Parts: sequence; structure tokens; C-alpha cells
Amino acid sequence: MELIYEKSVPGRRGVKLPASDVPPAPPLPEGLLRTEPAGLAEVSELDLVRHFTNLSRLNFSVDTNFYPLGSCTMKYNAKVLENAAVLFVPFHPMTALLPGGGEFCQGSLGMLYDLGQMLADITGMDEVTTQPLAGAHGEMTGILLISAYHRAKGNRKKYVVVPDSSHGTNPASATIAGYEIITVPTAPYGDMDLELFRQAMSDEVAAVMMTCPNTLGLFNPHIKEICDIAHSFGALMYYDGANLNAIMGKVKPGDVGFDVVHVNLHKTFGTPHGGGGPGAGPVGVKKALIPFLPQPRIDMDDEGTFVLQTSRPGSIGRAANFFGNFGIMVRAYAYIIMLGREGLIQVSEQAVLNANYIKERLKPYYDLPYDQTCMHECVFSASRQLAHGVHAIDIAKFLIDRGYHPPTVYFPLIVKEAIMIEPTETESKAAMDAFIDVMIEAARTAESDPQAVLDAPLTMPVSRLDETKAAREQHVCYLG
Amino acid sequence: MELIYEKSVPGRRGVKLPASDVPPAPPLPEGLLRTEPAGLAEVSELDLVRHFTNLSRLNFSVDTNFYPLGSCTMKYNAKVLENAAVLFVPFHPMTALLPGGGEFCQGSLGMLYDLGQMLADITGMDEVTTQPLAGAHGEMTGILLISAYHRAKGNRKKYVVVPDSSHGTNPASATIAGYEIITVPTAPYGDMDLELFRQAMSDEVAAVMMTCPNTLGLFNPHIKEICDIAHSFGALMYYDGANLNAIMGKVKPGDVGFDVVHVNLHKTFGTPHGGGGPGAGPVGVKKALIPFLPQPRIDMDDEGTFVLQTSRPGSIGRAANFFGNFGIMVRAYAYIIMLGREGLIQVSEQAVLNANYIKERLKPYYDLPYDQTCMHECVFSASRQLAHGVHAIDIAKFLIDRGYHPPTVYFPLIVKEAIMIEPTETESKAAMDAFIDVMIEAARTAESDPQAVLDAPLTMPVSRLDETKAAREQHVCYLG
Amino acid sequence: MNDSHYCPHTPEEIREMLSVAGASSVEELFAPIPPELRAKTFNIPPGMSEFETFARMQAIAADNSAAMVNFIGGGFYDHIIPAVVDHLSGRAEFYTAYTPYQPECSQGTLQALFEYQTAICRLTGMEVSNASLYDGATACAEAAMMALRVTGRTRIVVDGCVSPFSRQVLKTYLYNQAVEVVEIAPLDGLLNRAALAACLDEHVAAVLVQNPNFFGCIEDLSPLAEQVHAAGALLVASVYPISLGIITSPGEMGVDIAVGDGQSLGNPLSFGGPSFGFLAAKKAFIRNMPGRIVGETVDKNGKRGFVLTLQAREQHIKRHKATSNICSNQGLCALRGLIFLSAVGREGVADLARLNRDKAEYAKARLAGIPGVTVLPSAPTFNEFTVFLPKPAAPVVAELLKQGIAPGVPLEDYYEDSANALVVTVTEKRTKKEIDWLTEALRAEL
Amino acid sequence: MNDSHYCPHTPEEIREMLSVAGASSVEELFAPIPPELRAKTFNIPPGMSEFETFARMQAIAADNSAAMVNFIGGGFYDHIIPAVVDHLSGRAEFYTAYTPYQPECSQGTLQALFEYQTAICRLTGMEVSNASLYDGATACAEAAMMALRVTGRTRIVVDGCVSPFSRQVLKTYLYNQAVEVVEIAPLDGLLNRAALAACLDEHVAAVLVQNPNFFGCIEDLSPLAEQVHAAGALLVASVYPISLGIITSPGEMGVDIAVGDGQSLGNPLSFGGPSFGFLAAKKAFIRNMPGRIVGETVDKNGKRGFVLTLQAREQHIKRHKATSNICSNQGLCALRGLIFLSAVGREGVADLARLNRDKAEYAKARLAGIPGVTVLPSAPTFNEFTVFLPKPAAPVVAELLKQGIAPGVPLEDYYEDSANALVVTVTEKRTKKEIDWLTEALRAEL
Repeated sequence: MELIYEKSVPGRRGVKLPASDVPPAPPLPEGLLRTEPAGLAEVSELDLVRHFTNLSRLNFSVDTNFYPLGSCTMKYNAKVLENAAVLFVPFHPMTALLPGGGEFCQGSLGMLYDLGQMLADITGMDEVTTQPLAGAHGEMTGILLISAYHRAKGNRKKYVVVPDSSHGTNPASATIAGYEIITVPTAPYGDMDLELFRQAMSDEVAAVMMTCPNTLGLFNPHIKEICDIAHSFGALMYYDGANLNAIMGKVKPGDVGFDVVHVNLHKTFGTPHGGGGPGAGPVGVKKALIPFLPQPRIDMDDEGTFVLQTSRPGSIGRAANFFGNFGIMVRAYAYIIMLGREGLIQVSEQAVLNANYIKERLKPYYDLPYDQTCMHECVFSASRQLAHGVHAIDIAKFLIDRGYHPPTVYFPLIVKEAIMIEPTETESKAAMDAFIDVMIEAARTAESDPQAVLDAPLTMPVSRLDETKAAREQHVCYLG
Repeated sequence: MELIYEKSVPGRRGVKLPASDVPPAPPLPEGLLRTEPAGLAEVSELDLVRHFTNLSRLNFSVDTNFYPLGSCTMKYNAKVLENAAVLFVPFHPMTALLPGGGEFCQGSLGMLYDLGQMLADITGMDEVTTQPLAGAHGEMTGILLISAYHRAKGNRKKYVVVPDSSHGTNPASATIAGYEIITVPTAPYGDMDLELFRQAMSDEVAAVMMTCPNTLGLFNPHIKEICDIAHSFGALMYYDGANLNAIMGKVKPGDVGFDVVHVNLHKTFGTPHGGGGPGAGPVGVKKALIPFLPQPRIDMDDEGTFVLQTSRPGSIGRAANFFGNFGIMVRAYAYIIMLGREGLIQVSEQAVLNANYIKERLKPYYDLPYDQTCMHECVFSASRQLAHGVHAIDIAKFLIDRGYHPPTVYFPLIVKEAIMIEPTETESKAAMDAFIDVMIEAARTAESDPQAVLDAPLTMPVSRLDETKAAREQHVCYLG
Repeated sequence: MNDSHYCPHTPEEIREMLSVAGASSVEELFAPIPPELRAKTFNIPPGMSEFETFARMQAIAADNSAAMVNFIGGGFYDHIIPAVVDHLSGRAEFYTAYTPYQPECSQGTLQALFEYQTAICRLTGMEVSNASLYDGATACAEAAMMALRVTGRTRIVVDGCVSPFSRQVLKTYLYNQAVEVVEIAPLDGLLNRAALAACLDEHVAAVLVQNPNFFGCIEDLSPLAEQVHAAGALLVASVYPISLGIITSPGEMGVDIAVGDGQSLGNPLSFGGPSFGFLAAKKAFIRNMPGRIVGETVDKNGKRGFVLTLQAREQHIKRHKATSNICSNQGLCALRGLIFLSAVGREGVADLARLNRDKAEYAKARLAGIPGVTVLPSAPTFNEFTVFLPKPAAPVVAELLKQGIAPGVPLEDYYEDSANALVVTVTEKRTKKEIDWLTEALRAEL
Repeated sequence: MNDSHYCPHTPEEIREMLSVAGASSVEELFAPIPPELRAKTFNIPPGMSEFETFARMQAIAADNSAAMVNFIGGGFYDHIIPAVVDHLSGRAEFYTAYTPYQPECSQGTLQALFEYQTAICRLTGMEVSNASLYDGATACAEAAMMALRVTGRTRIVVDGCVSPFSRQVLKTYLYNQAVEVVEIAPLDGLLNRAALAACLDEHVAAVLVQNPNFFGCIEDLSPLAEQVHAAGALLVASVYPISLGIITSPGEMGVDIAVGDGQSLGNPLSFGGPSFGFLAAKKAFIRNMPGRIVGETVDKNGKRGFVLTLQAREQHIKRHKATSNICSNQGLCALRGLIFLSAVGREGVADLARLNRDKAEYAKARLAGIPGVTVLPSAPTFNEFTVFLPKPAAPVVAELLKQGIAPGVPLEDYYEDSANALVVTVTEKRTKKEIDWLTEALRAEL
């Protein structure tokens, strides 16, 4: 498809601006005055609409395709949540920061407060900040809270421990927070090697970051022990909430021994992924870390009025402008109150049921390196198909031609040719059965006609793309 | 694609209903109590969303494809109009009919009043009813008004005269209104044969229904004379507003001599066609017909309050429930005030320019039976292609494969193998040039490889469908 | 020149196009219009930006009162609309398409309409459905005209319990046709069956009833169907689709043509429209049906597909001999109806209907508890019922409107000697609290 | 069991699936969780229907005050959003997709992000752009960290005229890193260039400025760029994208990394988010950029296509050596920005910027006419300017809020000795009438 700039015609307009009702101001002085207008597209509203409508149709999405992308929790995003978010469109966040302005924002502030309370209950934490703008941003915020905690205690610590199966954001976030990383390998049973973990621990470890269930979809039976060991070294336990969808109402990270947790609202709490964002990554903490939470904080005074605290001395400061990705929080809040206690439990139960169902159905066709009851996702390996020259990526492309978004491939890194499937609770049995049939077809075709798999996809707007050329030429801005 | 009923699973639910806060009522008596629930689909919200989202993607539409469907005025539908319509969603129409209820509906009533005034100005009429729900409904209403007029004068008339190039709705509507039809052929110069028209006229003719420009896209130079002749027989002139897009601000039907006119809001005034509706067909009349307009009528009293008149003795009664397709009128009203005087004139000018541009560009490739300056549409014939066994319908299918919705084919009936092209004013030159290229390619392929045209379309979800089988088997309800 | 961004051409493009068109100005293209006919005035106000337009529309909407608790119906009902209905019917490919004359590139609309017809058939218990009419009132008129065609007779008998709006529309449609419309005055809010028996003869093409009727009463139409059929006429029933979740379907009651307004199925109140009318019938009458019909067929490779079928009934083919003049219908509203029904589903539509009736029965009991208020006792009701106040209803309604409650529709304007009667509607959206508020507000006025 | 329609399984299906999974109950699948760790409480309230949920959300929104005429900015701006932005970004295929890791079935998102990068490059006059960051404040922090990587130095100098929120976020990001942040106190609402010169040395990685700055003042950054480059450091500028319609672009002024908040580009106020941050730079720095980058390439048939590129910078590949920890970004908000910019267009963005400035200059003149009110005269301004009232601003603001006007942001909380200062913002949405109202209301309070 042509670029919008290639459809551009000099002098064309896509929107008519309001007429001015004030006199024109004298122009800016030279030097400050732009001489050449920015080369934006010049198209009519129809051109614009047709361009982006047709662009949208080049995408797979949850609303059009089963999207079992492991570790991303691509559940269905209820439409009423979108409508709820629109209700808050007119409100300026600065109002709340003006003298006496809080009075005019009680709805928004109260919702943030309530959302924090509910997330605290779900995660077993004592208080939550809703400011972080994404999961990784929550991780960074969480580790900064831990650093503030250690600093306040006078601890000098320089390491953060992560298992080798962790999300890449874990070590990257801890690095921004000023720590060096110690990586602990996974044991053959699929969890972080307990012995090697013990060896990695020392008084210089500030935090241990874990996902539980881990990225293999397995619940670590030693998790409590790990927490105890970490605490015995004065380290705090960080819970990466990416996989929270598996355990709502079943187990609370706070009860297990975690001190800090972030939650991905765009995963567990049903807000859409937006083609890469926005998400939101609220962070919950145990009591000892409350003084360090980012500001402004929202408190409820004795009369039930929600007030802002903007100057708490111990705070790590501001993690972002204003109140975080507010519109995402509206959606998550509505999701939680709509599903309620039983609904959230059911979400986790059916997410786990679905993953186990797919795991059992596909086991005869794909290697399953860690053959256990899984939680919300399961990780296969295409190693058997590799014997025929077919890689995990080829299976992925084969699925695309049949209308399925591929599972996550090549993650976690500890599984060779990994195929990580997370169906989520919102998919029906029929949808999963159809997917399973195609996965089986892929396995069979990999044996009988491997080239057919290697040639996929054939039905998409483009076939396989030259990523090397892209990286080499770095053509990231249209120069026409 | 499977039917929604084929995706149905007993016991599944798509929406959770509000919980009851009142005691259950005792059941209805037997005989009144339904014994077997209606066999509606049982799907989850995700299933529902994926089904209809994917169904939508099987359609061509203005937002995805150039749609030069002659006589349908498939212009771009500005998005702000959709947003405007949403503003009026909560208002119950019955409120206005309650004692004292008008006070709570001044916005809606005032908008209808203003819309009527503006449509009266555009069409040169004295008053407008916005009640009719579609163009054909407007035609029926208009002819009924004419019949009431004649009745009030004691005239006994039994015929309505239409040219043979008229829309099929004209004679069909006049029939419902109780008249017999006299059809006048088209002369070789492309307009209703003036001599034959004179011969058709008599004191028994109640009305003459005309489209001007007519369905060939031609403005009838004798239109004033026709009106005069009709009036001399005591007949009234009815203006079918389907082609109003060509003449806004240029000529007013009322000035020409028409007595009644209907307007298709979904054509000229930019409201979307909805895959077949809803539209709206307000009807304007000259002073003499005002007493007969449908009720309720909206008047403005001396204090500027809008009030309903529900019992005018001469009225033909009610054409529809309440106030017509109100949401469509909101869109049309917003369209008119947004474009304004100059904008509406420009609409007609560019609609006419675009049609003439396409006509001149395609003339070398397709027969143009009436080679004149056209208004907003032009009608070719595929007769030259027919020599190679390629019909207008084959050209149409060829276009589909290239991403263009076909023009109207086989209408008007007076042109053999008609191809009726109406680009509308909202299409850019680039869009028209690309369409012209494909039309030329079609003409060339019809000569060089006619079978390739006959085989089209190949890229759609289905190839050509067996319409005979459909009509024979009458399978109009899923029986599974 | 380029005043509106909905006319995209630049001056350069206009010059190029004019040169191709062989004209020196756009004005020249209007030369076919005789100069003396040209418009002398054009008083539409100057245009404005999108932003200003929307602000103006907001101001107009703000001139209505949104904060009204509705206990009014009379044809339009304040029901829940699941969010999916807006989101899916708001897909541009649905709402910016035309009537699906070219089936290969319109399978989305066509399949949806086929599914819609199926939903209507299943809800009404009828065999065939068209793809929508304008609204419930015009659907009554179309059904009457259909019965005239089927029977070749010339008289329509209408129960006075049918909505006065539907009766008025019917009379308007038949205003200038050689057809007689006979109305039977209601008896205690029900069809006067004795009066009907007296006028059923060989001229009667159809008897039109409504169930539940305008007073809210539900009748068993089965005996009536036998009676009407015995006279060689058709029974046409206008029904409230949500009520069919629990009320025996017109098909089971022996009705020949079932019609109704689809507003309650996922279409907003929107000050009265757009909505849609549905029309379903026994299969024998299919060739006399008005409106579009979608049929299943196969393509040349044997693949299932959908087309507009039986078009030989329609005006674009048959002109004045068509079964109806309908061209545009209410396709998008029908799509909303289908999405609504598919979201609510088989069990859900029964639950929804029960919820309506439970709320209405609660309200009925509460209102009946007000001294001087009595309830029309003739028949069971669904979600509307008629009460008699101890004084004229109109001023009471006017007073309650000012308090933000629309307590019901007074019957005074529609029936003689009914000044004290009020039809109260209670949908599933009305809470116990709101019903209690209505009760207290009404009590205070009486 | 089937409490929520978002969990679609029927009891029969659950039985079938359990049997495949070899478990006798769903509970059994949770056996890997040690019993002693199982949740003992779960206090989330019971769920409710969609209708009730939406009603609750409406009640919450109604607890805010919507009727506020905004003369406040400070990072978020009340601009027009053409209707197309919502309609197009609301296409489900955009908003329910994930990060486009599988390019063949994600060309829609990928091409749009490529077009977005192009729009940002053209607006800022820079060579390369990433595909969005979280917001303007975190973009400042990311740019600072990028400069640290590029230069290998350890100090960041920040103009005190940069938004206090951005400065706070920067400090939070660098809280625990071995990096020094030096702030230069503003001088008459402008960068104190002498103070800057004094602290520019071989440790300084970057100088961070904002243009227009928090006081609304516009500065020519060109001389500054020379000065900063001479010291071997990078100049990072946070800019207000709408202002670039008329203000010389950061690229032309010699800026190395341009960042900013994209809220003003088609993203609603929405109580502070989601919005997006943009980051554009000279091409030489591309491998040190944070966030996603989309690149053009070809498929195996030579057809143009788009992919996420330079992924070797990113956390999912490089883990702790990544240029940033970003995974989710604000893709949909960036898409809105692209649609906004493409709707407004080349000439339109200049017109829009002029309209903002015209309104602000009118307001400035009106407010300056109030006895005792003075305007900060240091530099030209865009659509924000600082006024000094004859008395403390805070109580005046509190009073005007009650009248429905948010008259500006008092500087008291952010700068010392600024109790009387107020930053007033005037966008194109503010009418002359509203500005006059502000003037009179303010006059009455002083």
C-alpha cells in the first residue's frame, strides 16, 4: 500500500480549522519563525479514512483472529470498557493540581484510589501506585522503590538477581535502577535452579525478580523458600505480574513473600494492547516501602474526600507526568468491578484449563520439554520439526496463512525453538480446537512437505521480509 | 464463513443481564407462555465480535473502496456526523407527545424545524415535512399530498405520468398512492419525449414525476415547459430529489415549477447508506399543499418555542411513527450547517466536474449514447464490449477484482448494457484516475482476452453466485 | 475555491480536469440549465469547521432534557443496548456500504441479513422474513397491503387496541386506495371479539391486531386465528419482539403475517429513529412480501454464498407492479437487531423478557397500592399496563415531568372517555428505587 | 460455573476439556501451588452486568466537573481532535493487536508507525524517530540516558525552565544511577546562559531545555547548540509539537535529540493519559535510541514492507545491555498523533499554530489591561504566557475554579518567590468570548 505521503497533494486539506475570532498577532521574530512548513501529508478526510481503514485491514488482531501469543495475555477486550474510557475524556489532569482543584476531580481521584485498593487485594500488597505507564515502567519503579528502601536503611547493595527464563525487561529495568544483574540458570525441572540461586545470593543483593508462574507457565513449588532465602540476605522479592492472569484469587504474591509487585493492566485486566501500547503497570508494595512511593499520592481524608499528597520526603519522586495512563486504568477498573470476585477467579481457572487442554492435545505432535501441569500457558519446542529443516518461525508463518496469529516463538530463551502458547480464558473450545487442528496440520506438513511450511506465508500482503536489509539500511523515515 | 448459528453452543451467553432487584412475578398463564425459547445464537461476546468484525471485512464500502454507484450518490460520510447523532441517543420521542412534554425536547424539535427551513430553501419549497423514512417513502407521501390536494379541490384524477427513464420507485410509489401509471418514452436526445408527453397529458393526470437531472445525468432543457404543460392540465409536478446533489444553489426545483419534492438525505446530505438503509426522505411542498402535510407538524410560536400540531383536519395523517429517522436528520443537519452556503454550491460544482471528467476520459473506450455535458453522473453502454461477448455485468465483476465497487449497471433501462457512473464530489482526482485506468484495462481486456473478464471476480470470498437457484429454492432462513 | 475539505480538489487539479472536460470554468458545465431557471437566492448560512459544528450540535442536544426517568413506551422502549452493538454496527464496512446489489463484494451485509431473517423467523415462529422495513407502523401498513394482494379482497379490519400511530399510518397508506379500513373499538382494553365476528365477511383481507396491545394486554390469538382463517382472511399481528422471550410466538398462535418495530432490539431511542420494522410470514406468501429478501445459494465453485433474491417482486424490476415501493430500508438497524439478539441469545431473551415483566408487575403492585388508583384487570400484561387515576392524567403527567419522571402515556388523546387512564411502561433498566420514586411522586400528586 | 460471559465454556465443555487434561476438576489444575500459599481472602466485590458497570462508571465520571473552561496547560493541552482520529484509531484491528513482532500479519500497524516516524522527523526537523515512548516527561529521561550512552559522560545539566514534572521524572529515573543532575535556576523565565556556560565541562553529557519553556517563553536554541556542542555535549530539547507549526524546528536549531509529549496531537486530556512521548534524533545516534523503531525493507519477492528493526538494541534481545527497558510503548496514541497530523496537514499545522498564538496574544493583551497585572516580558511566547497578579495567585485560582474557569497554573508550587505568578494557556478552542470572560472574572477578583 502507498504511504500517506505518496497520496499527498500540495494544497489539499483533511480538516477545516475553526475560524479566528481574534485579531492576528504580529509574526514571531526571524530565527524563531519556521520558514518551511513541516512536510506533513496533505490529503482529504476521505483519503485519510480510506488509507487508515485499509491499513487496519492488513493487521491480525484479537477481534479478527485467535492470538495465542504466549506471555502477552491477548484476551478479549470487552467493548464496554472502551465506552467507559470515553466518559473521562474531557478532564484536564492539571485541574487536580490547582489550589482547590481536587474538589472538581473527585470522581477520577476516587477511582484511582479504589483501583489501588482492589489491586492491593488481588496481589496481597499494602498499597499501590497507579502511576507507572507500562509493565517495564512498573519494574523500574519497583526496583527504585527497593533501592530507596535499602538506602533509607543504609544498606549498600549492588545486585539484582533474575532467573535466565525471566522477561528481558527485568534485567533492563533493574539496570536503569542502577543495579548489576546476576542471572541464575533454570534447572532441568523447569524452575530456577535452587542450588545455584543460593550460591548467587549475598548481602550485596538488593532484590530478586521472579515471575510466578514463570515464563514456562510453571508455578515454582519452591517459591516460598526462595523468598525466605532472599529475605535472609536482606534482599527484597520483586514479583513480575506479567503472568498474574493465572492466579487471581488462587494465590497472592504478597502472601507468598513478595515485597513489590507490578501488574500489567493490559494483560490481566483486559485493556487492549493497542498494537504495542498503551498499557499500564501499577506497582504494589508491602508496608515498609510505602514511604517511598511516587507522588502525587491519592489519600482519602476523614470526610471521605480524596486529596493529593505532593510532597512526601521519602518519595522516589515522579515516575511520569500526572496520574499515569488514566484511560487504561478506567478500563481496568470497570473490568474488575464487572467481573467481580467470582469472575476474576473464573478467569484464572479457565485460563489454566485452556492452557492445559491445548498442552495435552498438542503433546503428541510437538516436544514438550517440561511436561507438567501448566498454569495459563505452555511451552513446546519445534525440535522434532527441526529434523525436517522446519523451525519454530516456520510453524509460525504456516499458522498465519491459516488465519492464526502465531504463538510466541524463541522465548523463553532456555527452550530451543520455543513455541509458547497462551490461549487466555476468553477463547472458546471451538476456537482452540480449530487452532489445534492447524497446529497438527503444521506438524504433519513439516514432515510430509517441509518446503510448504518454509514458503509460508503466501496469503498475506507481504511474504517474509528481509530484516537484515532493514537493519543495515536503517530506512526509518520516508525520504520521498 | 460459518453462520452465527453454526457457531452457537447451547448454554453459552454473549451478555450478562442486570440482576433483578424485584421479586419474580408469577408466570404467564399457559397458552400465552412460550414453551420453547426462540432459537437465537448462543455465543460469547468474543465470538460475536469476531464473527461480525470478520463479516464486515467481506464488504466493499465507501471507507475502503471507490464506490461510483450511479444514482446512489455514494459520497464520503463525514465522521463528525456520526458523533453528532450519538448526542441524541437518550431522548424518548414520546416525551414530546406528553402533556407539557415539548418543553423537554426543544433541542430536537428546533433542529427538525430548522432542517425543514433549510431544505425548503435548497429546494425552493414553502414547507417541508421530515417524517418520511426514505426516498420512496417520500415519494409516496408526496403523491398522497397531491391526491389530498386534488380531493380537496374536488378533482377526480386517476393517472400519474412518469418518463421511462425514471427510478422504479416513482411508479411503485404512485401506485400505493392509488394512481395508475402512464409511462412516456425518452427521445433520442436523452430527455422525456416532449411530443409524446403532450399526448399523454389530460385532465385526468394528477401528477407528473420527474428527476432533473434525469437518470442519464442530463438536465432537461424543456423542464419549465413540461411544468407549464402539466399545470395547464391541473396536474402537479413532483420532483424526485435523488439527483439533487448536482444542483444545490444552482437551480431550485420550486423555481422551475415543481410543486412537491422529496430529498434523499442519505444521498445529497452525506448520511451513510448503512448497507441499504436507514435513509430519510423529507418532502417539501408549495404553499397550496401545506394543509395536507403529515402530522405531527412542528411550529414555532410567537415566543420562539417549538410546539407540535397533532390535529390538522386536512392532513393526510401520519406517514410513520414519531418524527421520522431522527438520527439521520441530525447528521444531515450537521452536514448542512458545516458545509454552509458556499460548501453546498461547491459540492454540486465538483460533483458535476468529476462526472464530466470521467465521461471525457472514458469516451474513447466505451459507447456514450447521449454525448452531452452531463451533471453529476454519466451513463455509458458496454455495447462495444458486447461484440466480444462481454456484458456490462462482466465489466462490473472485473472492477471488483481490482478493488472498485462497480458502477450501476443495466439502469436506466433505456440504455442497453448501461454503465452509470457517479463519482460524487468527495473523490480525489487520483482516485478517479486510478478508476479510469482500470475501466480502460477492462475495455482492453474485453477485446484481447474476453474470457478473463467473464471469469471475474477471482479475488472475492465467493465467485459469481447462482441467483436462479436462490430464487427457486427460497432458502431465506437457516434451518440447521 | 477549496472551501470544504469534503471537496478535495486543488485549483491546479480543477484546471486540469476542466481542460479534459473541455470547459473553461466549472460554471460552464452548468450551461445546460437555462439561465432564467437559475437560483436567485440561496440563504443557507455560511459554513463552519467541524469543531464548531459539533459544538453547535452539543448545544442543541443540551436544549433537550436528558435527565428523565422513562416509564413511557408506546412503541419505543428504553432497553439496554450491549456495547458490542454500537462497536460492530459501527464498522465502516457495514455502515458506508450500499444495498448489496453486487453480492461478491457484499457478502458481509448479505450474510448478516440472512442471519437477521433467521433470527426474526425464530423469534416470531414464522417461516420467512424479509430484510427489514422502515418501522413497526409502516410494517403494519405493508402487511395489510400484502394481505390485500394475497387475498384479492378490499377490506382491512383493525383492532382499536392497535397503537394509534400504527392505525394512523395504515390509514395514510390506504388513503387513496380503493380499500376500506374498519376499526373495532376496544372493549375493556381488549379486542371486541363479538364486534369482530360481526364484520368478518368475504371482503375482509386481513384482521390486524397487536400483542401486547396498546393498553399492555396480552391475548391468546389462537382462537382468533381460527376465526379469521375461517372467513378466508389473514391474521396480521404486530408484536413487541422482546416480549417474545416469554410470550407464545405469533407463529404458534396461527398468525399469518407477524410484524413489529425492532427499536427495542439494540436501537437507541434517538428521539424516534432510525429503527426498523420487521415482517415475517408463512412461506406460502413469500412472493407477495414487500422489501428486500436475502437467499442462500452457491457460487460457481459450489461454495455457499448469499444474494438478494426474489427481486422480481421489487420496484427496480417490476416498477408499478412491485409488491412495495421500498428501495432503501433500515438495513443497519436490522443488523443492530441481529447483533442484539445474538448477544442476548436464546436463554437471554427469555431472561430479559422475564426481567421486564417482573419489574412491571412490581410497579403494577406498587401503583395499585396508591389510594384511588386501579389497574385495568382485563388480561395479563408484559411490561406495560394501564392504570386509572382518581383524576385526569394529563396534568399529573405534566407535573411529574418537571420532577424528572415521565410516568406514562395518558390515553386521553387516543381514546374517548379515557381522561384518567395512563399506560405505564417498565423496562429492565428501571430500578426498584426508580419505581418506588415513581410511586411516591404519583401518590403525592393524587 | 459460567458466571461471566468472558469465560465462554459451558459445563459440558469444561468436563470434556478436563478429561483431556487428565484432571477431575479445575481445582486439580492448581495443585502445583502449595496449599499453604493459597489465598486466604479475596475481597473484590461481587460482579455486575455490563449495564450496571457502565452506569457505575457514569456516576464516577459525574463526580468530576466537566463544565470547566480551561486556560491551563503545563504539559497537557485542550486542543481540537478531528472526529476521524477516534474513528480510525478505534478500528479494532489497530487497538486489539499486539506489538507487531510478526510483520506479515501486522503491516497495518507497521506502516502506520513508519508514517508516524516520518511525521515526527518532518515536524521536528530531525533525521530519525522511534515509534513512541510513554510520555513527554519520560522521553526527557530517556533522552538524557541516551546522551549518557552516546557521550560516555556522567552529568546532565537541566534548565530550570523545563517543566517541573519532567525534571522530577528525570531525577527519578537517574535516582540510583551514578549520574549527576545539575539544575540551572531560571533567569526572568529564561535559561541563565551565563550559569550554563559556567557548568559546561567535559563531564556534561547533555543539556536539557524546553521550548517553549514552562513559562511559555520561546528561545532561539541555535547559539546554545553551538555552545553545547563545543563542550562535547548533546543538546536535548523538549518541544510542544503544535508549536512547531510556526516555530523553527529543533533540527534547524541544531538540537541533537528532540523529545516531547504527543498528547496535543489528537490525544484527549483524559485526566492525564494515555498520551505518548516522541523522541527524534540525528541519524548518527540511532543505535543508541530507546524504544521500538520501524524500518522499511522488502519481502522475498521484492515488495515493500515494514518491520521492527534494530531490535538488537532492545530488552527482549539485549536484556540488561539494552538501550532502554521499554517493551509496551504508546503505539495507539502515536497512531492517533499520526492521524491528527495527517488530517491537519502541512499548511494546517501552521494555521493551527498561528491560531493558538493569535488567541494567546489577544488574551495577553486583555489581561495586561487589568490594573496591576503585568506580563513577563522576557521573550516571545506561543500559546502560554506568564502574568504577575497584584496579589497571590493561588486563592484567585481557587475562586475562579468555582465559577467554572481554570484561569492558569500558579507557579508558587514550582518556583520560589513566585506566589503572584500565573501561567495562562490559550488554545485554539478558547473563544474570544471565553477570553473576555476570563478577563472580567480575573479583574473582579483583583
